[in-house]
Amino acid sequence: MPEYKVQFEVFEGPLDLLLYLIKKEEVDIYEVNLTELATKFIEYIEVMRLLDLEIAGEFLVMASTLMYIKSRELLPRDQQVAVEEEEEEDPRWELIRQLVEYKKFKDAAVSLQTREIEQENIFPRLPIKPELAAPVPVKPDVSLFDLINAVNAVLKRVSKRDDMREIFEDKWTVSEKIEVLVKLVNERSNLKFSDLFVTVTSRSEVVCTFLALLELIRLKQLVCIQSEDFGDINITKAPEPTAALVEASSSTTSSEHSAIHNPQSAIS
Amino acid sequence: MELKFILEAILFSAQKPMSPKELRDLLGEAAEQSEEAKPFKKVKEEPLVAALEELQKDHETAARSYRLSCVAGAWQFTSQPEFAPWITALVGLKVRPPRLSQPALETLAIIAYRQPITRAEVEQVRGVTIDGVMQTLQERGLVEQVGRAEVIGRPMTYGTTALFLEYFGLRSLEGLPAAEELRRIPVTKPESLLTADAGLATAPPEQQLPLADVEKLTEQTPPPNPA
Amino acid sequence: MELKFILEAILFSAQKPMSPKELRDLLGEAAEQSEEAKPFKKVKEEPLVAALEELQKDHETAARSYRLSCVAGAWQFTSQPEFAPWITALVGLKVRPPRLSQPALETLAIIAYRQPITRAEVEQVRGVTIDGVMQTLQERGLVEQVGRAEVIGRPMTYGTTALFLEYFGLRSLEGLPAAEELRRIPVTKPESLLTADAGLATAPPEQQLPLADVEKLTEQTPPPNPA
Repeated sequence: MPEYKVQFEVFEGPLDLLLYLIKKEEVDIYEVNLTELATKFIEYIEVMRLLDLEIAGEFLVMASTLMYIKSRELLPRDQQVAVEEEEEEDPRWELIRQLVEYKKFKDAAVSLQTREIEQENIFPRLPIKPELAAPVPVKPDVSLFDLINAVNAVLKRVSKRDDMREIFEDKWTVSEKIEVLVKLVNERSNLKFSDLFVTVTSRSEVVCTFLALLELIRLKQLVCIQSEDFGDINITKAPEPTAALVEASSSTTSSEHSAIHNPQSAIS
Repeated sequence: MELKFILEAILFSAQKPMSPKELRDLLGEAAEQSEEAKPFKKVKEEPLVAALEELQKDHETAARSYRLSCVAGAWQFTSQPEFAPWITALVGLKVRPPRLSQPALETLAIIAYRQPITRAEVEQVRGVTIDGVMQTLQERGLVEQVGRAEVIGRPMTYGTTALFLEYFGLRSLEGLPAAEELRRIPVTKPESLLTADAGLATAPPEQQLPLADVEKLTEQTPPPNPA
Repeated sequence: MELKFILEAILFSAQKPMSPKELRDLLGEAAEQSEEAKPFKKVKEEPLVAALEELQKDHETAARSYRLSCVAGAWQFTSQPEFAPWITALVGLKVRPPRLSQPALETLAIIAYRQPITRAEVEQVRGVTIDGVMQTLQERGLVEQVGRAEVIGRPMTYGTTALFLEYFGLRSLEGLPAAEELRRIPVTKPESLLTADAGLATAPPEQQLPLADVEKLTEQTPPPNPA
């Protein structure tokens, strides 16, 4: 029985076997000598039978068709014509048409198989699920780095004029500066970051002022808003004691660094 | 901003293939959420598909390690097959059902090009019965019943599914190789066949074959269903 | 086949950013699984990074809707920010893990600019205790212990992690906005802290802040441990 399986896999049916025989002869299907083809096909069937292989019904049907064609071919020419006129279709042409058609689908099956194998090696891009920074409606509240940059600028300015004074003991504390800032904001309701440093005299005062500012932001007393990149920072009283700033600060983090993060880079 | 780059950015980030309809819906949604997206609120299907096709050509020309493919009408970025060894090392082997057998592929090809087609018509082209194969193809979701033929007995007709296109990475049935030519060859009606030369018919083999091993035959290939 | 295209294919399909080391490991793994991948079995770090940089330039020149970026030493394809409106619509606005609080950010900034730094030194600059904040930062993987300071008690020193760079989209610490002065602000040794200006000390905030909502503050930053 194993041989049978092998046979059956090689030839998917009588048409397949016929195509194989034609291919072996290296002739075009249209030019094939059907009498010869019939002889070979029947020989093949006989071999299968001798080997006691199971022969699918379709092969036997084809064998009888081929024998019919062969017998017609063997008739004298005048009788042949008569037979042909009787019938609607020449069985030879019918067979050739069928072979040509089958051959085309067999080729199409091969190209499908090529695609099937190729598909095994094609991988769809499954992107890292993009994660977005919260949408930025107008301009974001000032980011930490903006503050650092800003204080840096002031520090630089101050350092030019207070090199000498720096050695003296600092007369300011952060808590004193906090009081000053709260007072200033209450008076003016809208304060510019640069305003804070107009009157400062030492670098340590700048540091205290800055730390005081950070502290007040942290306490949600103040909000810093920068309306344009590198523009001056406006300091205002926090609108609502708590909730507002939590929301506001959530959009400051890194909006200018990356609009789109991937989840792996985010923190959970 | 150019439409094709917007589409590219979307497809680049999408977690699944996107159809033109889904893309249009997305453009509309983005326009409602964002001022910048407004100009692309109402893009018609035609220019959208044209932009996608231009994008596909762009990437084809760039000849990089990936391409933009359209499978079953939906667009996505896919890797070029030659880089499979590395991507396999990265993500593991692609999970796919076993490859189709030769008979299954031939049957599938005939159905794909000639759909809707009855089982008898397929058998006529292949010259063998196809019961087992048809069952496999239906079980794997590559082929489905699509209707009934307007002939005696009103036999079922079959066609290929969207999964068929996906499985073979085809954009549409138009994308089949030599589609035009293979569709053109007419399939002779099975009933005309039965009245013609019996040798080519697809009637149950028992009725036709005066041969010894009919028993064995029926074990292997069950007689076609009367349906 | 060119190395850079292989790397491109890998990065294009990767589910996470890949470091040069990971890429080299992957090339080695692929070479063991596949004959085709053998020629790239042992690629040295240097040509690999050179290929990645060339790739990055390629994509920069191509000026498409995505780019190859290197963040915290790991490479990945990311979409260009101007397409955010559509990508937002695509993924739906996903809730990000909670943002860092202002105190956490400040602490993080101080650590970033001054690392390695002890907790007491951070507290000195910030003027408040940072226990809760430090824990959050460590839990979120932004800050880690990096060693011990050579002072009495040998306290732990802290520094930022690779994830910190990733979170802020920085390639390295050099990419931090220049804040030379912040780096230069003197930090007094922790010992002196307790005796120095109360304003900079780590005394309970109640003592420092004559503000209305001290209650709220104490909820946020618990008083420092006596240890």
